[in-house]
Amino acid sequence: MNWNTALPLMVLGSSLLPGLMIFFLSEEHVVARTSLNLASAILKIVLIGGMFWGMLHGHHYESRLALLPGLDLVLRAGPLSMLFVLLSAGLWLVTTVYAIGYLEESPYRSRFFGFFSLCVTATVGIALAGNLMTFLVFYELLTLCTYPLIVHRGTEVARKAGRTYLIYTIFGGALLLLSSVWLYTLAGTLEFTDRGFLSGLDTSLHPTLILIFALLIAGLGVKAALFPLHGWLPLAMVAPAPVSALLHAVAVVKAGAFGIVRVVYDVYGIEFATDLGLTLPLAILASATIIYGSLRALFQDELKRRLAFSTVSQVSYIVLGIAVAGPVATIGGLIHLVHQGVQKITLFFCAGNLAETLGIHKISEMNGVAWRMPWTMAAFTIGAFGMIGAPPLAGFFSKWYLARGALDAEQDWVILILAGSSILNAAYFLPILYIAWFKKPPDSWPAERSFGRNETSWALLIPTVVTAMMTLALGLLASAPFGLLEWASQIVNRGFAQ
Amino acid sequence: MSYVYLYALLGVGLFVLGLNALIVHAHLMRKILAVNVMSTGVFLVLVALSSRNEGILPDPVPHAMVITGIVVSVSATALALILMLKLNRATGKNELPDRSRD
Amino acid sequence: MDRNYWLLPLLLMLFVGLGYAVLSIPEPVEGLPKMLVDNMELGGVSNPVTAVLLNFRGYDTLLEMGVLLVALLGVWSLGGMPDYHESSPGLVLDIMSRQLVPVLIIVAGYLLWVGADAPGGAFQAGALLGAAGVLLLLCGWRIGNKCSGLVLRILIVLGLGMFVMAGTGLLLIEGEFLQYPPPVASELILIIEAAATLSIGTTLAAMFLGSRPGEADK
Amino acid sequence: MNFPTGAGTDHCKRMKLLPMELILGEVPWIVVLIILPLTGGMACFLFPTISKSLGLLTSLAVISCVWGLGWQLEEDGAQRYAIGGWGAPLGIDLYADGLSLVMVAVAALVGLGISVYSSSYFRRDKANHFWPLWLFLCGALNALFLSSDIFNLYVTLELLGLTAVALVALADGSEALTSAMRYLLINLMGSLFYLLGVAFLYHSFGSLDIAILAQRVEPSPAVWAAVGLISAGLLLKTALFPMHFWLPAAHASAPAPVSALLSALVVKASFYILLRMWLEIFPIVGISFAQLLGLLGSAAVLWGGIQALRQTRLKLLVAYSTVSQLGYLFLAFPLGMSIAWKGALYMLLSHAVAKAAMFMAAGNILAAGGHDRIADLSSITQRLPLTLTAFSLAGISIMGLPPSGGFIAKWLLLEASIQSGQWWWGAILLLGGLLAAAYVFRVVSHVFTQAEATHEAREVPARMEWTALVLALVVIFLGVFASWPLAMMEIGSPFGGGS
Repeated sequence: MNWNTALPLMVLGSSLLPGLMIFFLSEEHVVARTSLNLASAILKIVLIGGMFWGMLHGHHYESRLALLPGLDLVLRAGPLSMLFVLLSAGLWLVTTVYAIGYLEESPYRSRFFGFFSLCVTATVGIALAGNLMTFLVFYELLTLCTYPLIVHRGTEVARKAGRTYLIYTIFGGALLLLSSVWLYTLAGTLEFTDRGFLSGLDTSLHPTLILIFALLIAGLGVKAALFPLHGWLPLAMVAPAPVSALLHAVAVVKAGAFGIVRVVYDVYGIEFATDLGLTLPLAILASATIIYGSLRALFQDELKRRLAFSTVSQVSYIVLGIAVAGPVATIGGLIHLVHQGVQKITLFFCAGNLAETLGIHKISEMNGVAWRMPWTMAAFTIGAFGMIGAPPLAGFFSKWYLARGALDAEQDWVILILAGSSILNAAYFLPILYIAWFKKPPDSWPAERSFGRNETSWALLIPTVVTAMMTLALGLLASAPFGLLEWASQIVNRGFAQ
Repeated sequence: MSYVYLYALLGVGLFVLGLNALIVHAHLMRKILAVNVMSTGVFLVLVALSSRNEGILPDPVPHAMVITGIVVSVSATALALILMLKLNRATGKNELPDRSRD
Repeated sequence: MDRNYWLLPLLLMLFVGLGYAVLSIPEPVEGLPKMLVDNMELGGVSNPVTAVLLNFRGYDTLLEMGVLLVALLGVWSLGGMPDYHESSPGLVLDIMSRQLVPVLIIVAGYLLWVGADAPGGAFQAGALLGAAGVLLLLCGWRIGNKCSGLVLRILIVLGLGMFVMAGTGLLLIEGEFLQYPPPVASELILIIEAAATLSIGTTLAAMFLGSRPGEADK
Repeated sequence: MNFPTGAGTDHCKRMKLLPMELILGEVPWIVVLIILPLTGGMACFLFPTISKSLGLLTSLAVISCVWGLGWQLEEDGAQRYAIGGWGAPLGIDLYADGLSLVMVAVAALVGLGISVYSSSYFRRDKANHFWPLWLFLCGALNALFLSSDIFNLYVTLELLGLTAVALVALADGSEALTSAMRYLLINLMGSLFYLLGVAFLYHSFGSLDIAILAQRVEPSPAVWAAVGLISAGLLLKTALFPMHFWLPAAHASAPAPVSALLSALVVKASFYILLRMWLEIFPIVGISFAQLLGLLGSAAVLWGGIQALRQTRLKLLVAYSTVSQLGYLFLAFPLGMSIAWKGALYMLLSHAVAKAAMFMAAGNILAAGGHDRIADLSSITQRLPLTLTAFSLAGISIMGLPPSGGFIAKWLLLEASIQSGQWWWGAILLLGGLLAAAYVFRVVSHVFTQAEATHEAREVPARMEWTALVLALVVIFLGVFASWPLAMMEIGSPFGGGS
């Protein structure tokens, strides 16, 4: 048990054990709980940093536990997994800070933060999973520990949303289980490997493989909110804002998208998938979701619902990037995995701030709010422009690479999708900005809470601003050494034959 | 040797008759008796077949099995009878309520 | 009842099938009986049935003493039964029982003894003892409170207890559970049988009583 | 004094071992496992005042004996022990391989949990009756799992059945008496079917020993009749659909620890015999019967699940979930390959532990709130976080979600069903999982309501809450450290070679 085998486990444990401890803390132990939360979040980042450093110096991190004959639980650190791990760990820290501020004085906080930590544990597990079975284990675990967060408020609406969420995800999990076992019986292994492990199989099996691919996408598409499996996502809006942020930016939808990347790259292999003619349908599905999500978003007056449908559409950029099946497009998809996370979490933080501070839930109530909460709305503006894809913000690079990749892969129709969706993004974000900045504020807000000189409490404001800054930075430093682009291209090169 | 098989058949008959009574009759006393008839049938089969070939001694193992079985059924019957009495005291009926669920 | 419509033909079919199966059973393979005969002199008793019950398949009998005990436990756990026959027995019953009980006990003893080499044995003897007990209970005789406690319980577990003790002892001495050394086999068997007889008798009587003595009509 | 050696061990090897291992190796744990609980039961009967401590002590001792037996089996492989030194066919043999070991182990594990739970569940007067019966039931279970003689199995079945009935009747109220009565009749009927089958087998092949029968048996009308009778009797006791009608009432109306042991262990015993017979004697009966069993199993999975969904009382819901979960076990028969058997056995193992935890949790809720109406759970659940955690964790395994024993079992069965090209059994597995999720979350969702306690709750002993939780955690561990139990099953390869 040396560092190379221990570190992945420690990364997992750094949120698992605190999470379990938190359950046993009583409500009034605020200090203990808060410090435990922050300490573990920071510790996780430190550990991951160490792991990253080690990888750059050629270390190979892997933990194994024999589970079934021929099947192990595997945690392995690779470029792709590091991308997702860093994202979740980083955003977890800010979200924790935000949640601490958001949930002040509300009941059942120990339960909330306990499941919150378990949730991140599951996400990290998904990121580090070294084979499909391990992925499945953590994928289901994620389902189980997000449910309590969604129903946390305990209202009838919340429980209904939770029920819907379960129906969708448990069903998806069943499909995933079925397809994993099926693949295992065919291939005799489930280890994720660059360029997949299925291409060697006999051609007579190809129809079966196509069917299994469909099952896998269906199973993963539930969490990735692919049309028409997105139904649970807007309902899940009833959850507290930090949870929505987590669901949308970090954990659930990303788990689905990441899973699709894994399947296409490390199970089937992008080339083999293309040979089977699987990528085009996937691309079409993704495009449909992009357009559909944006269209639905247009007509939502409730801010969080609009953001939710925007998520439905934005997450599919990742899938689209993969499905276009060119190296450049894939880079676009991968960096969007990060960009969408950072931008969308910013937007949800802002929505949370508005709700907590002024009791604003609807866009129609946002007249001139920017002058009451300048920092928040500034952050919101940055996030929104990022989503629209305005240079030099992060979102721009995603779309840029997607577009170029599409051209390289001679799939020009994708350009139309991108253009169309960008217009729609603008169409549902710009009005908000206009209302917020240029309309005259009302005399009183729905439910205002005063925070002295500040527009709102620090715990809410700082994470918002930080993530907004990250959006800027990701855009400006995109092509810096060790920047996201270089990293992504490194991942991609492993997937394509030179 | 044929008469041996006749006894065995008789045993089977008792078994089936007991089964019939067990299913058809509602009164617990009858059910308990029915079970006893069934067991008698089984014992009869066991003992009868144990002496299929004349001459050499009948196989004692089934006899031992039957004695064991008798003790078992005596114990079971005792328990069943007490249960019936308790049930009668609790519900005033000597029958099992018709199973409502399923 | 309408269920008979499907029940009767079903049962008939069952009868026919089982009957056919019985008739189809072939001549016995000359396996076990022969082996028994060969081992009889090691068995310690000359009555094959007793030999099988107490020696070759003694383990069955051990568990079956357990069954008897458990049944009584069950009966007792159901709590008190009303004391039937409070009315004093008629003259006939009273006298008859006085005459009969000693005879029953003696016959029980005889059956126990003769069981070694002729039909008879612990169960028949125990049944007689039980009958004697039932007779006494019917005449309104009750166990004195001082022996209704531990003494009674000891009497009841005696059969199983003796069996287990003998088995364990033999395991330590002889090396195999319940392995009687041939020279003393008959004695051991007799002891165990005697204990079993007592237990069976007491248990049957106690079952008839229906409730733990002293706990009745609570 | 010289201890006997387990079958197939050679002294020269033993001499080299340390005394500790010498004892481990030389003591015939296989016998101790049977007589120890019986002795404990008698002791509890004789000295009711100390029965509680006696019971706990015995359960602990049994666990360590199982460990000893496991050690022996790992050393020397499967073990055959001739009682009285006669040996089959004349005498009775005990036999232990991976299959029996797993069964004995789960019985001991769950048994310990039940003992701990009961030690604070029963009032004094009930306890006096409970402990001896419970220990005899332990003895009966071990005797059953370790016997290799079909008539001896009959006796153990009866011992088991009568104790179980008596334990059900321990609960007050006519409902308990009724279901106990029905349970008793069903038990007797089942045993008699079994016994008649035994008679046929014995008179056809002149032996009662499973191994010898396995060699001699050949198709004949008598054997067919025997197979039919024995299976019918055992299926009735295992409550396979449609013969499950007696189970929910019996399991739901019994006292909580008794419900736990009935669902966890007792129904499994008759299934074990069936499995044994199937693997050793019945291979001749062919595929059609296996398909029938699989069909009934599927029906049980679906029907039990739907019924569980429709229940209004928690204990009945859990009981019907047992009906459903028992169905899974029978999906292995049509698949009939090594991993399928292992999957079924793993399902049995994890269901035993999970269901014990669930019934204990239900018992706690009942004890705290005085009722177990699912609709009104919210007010109670708020006050029993540990219990509800236990219920949820156990539920994960019942649903077959990772990480849990149920997931491993489901994976293996699914693998088998796809490998053998009989995918429809796999479909049943998944459907059953969805149903299970539906009824488990029906209960769990009550934790997340903000309803505050309406009426005062009675205090639930911490020991009862923790026992349920610990058992539930065991199920989770079964999902993470699966390789060890799976290796344990391999001993003596009861399921034949590879798949």
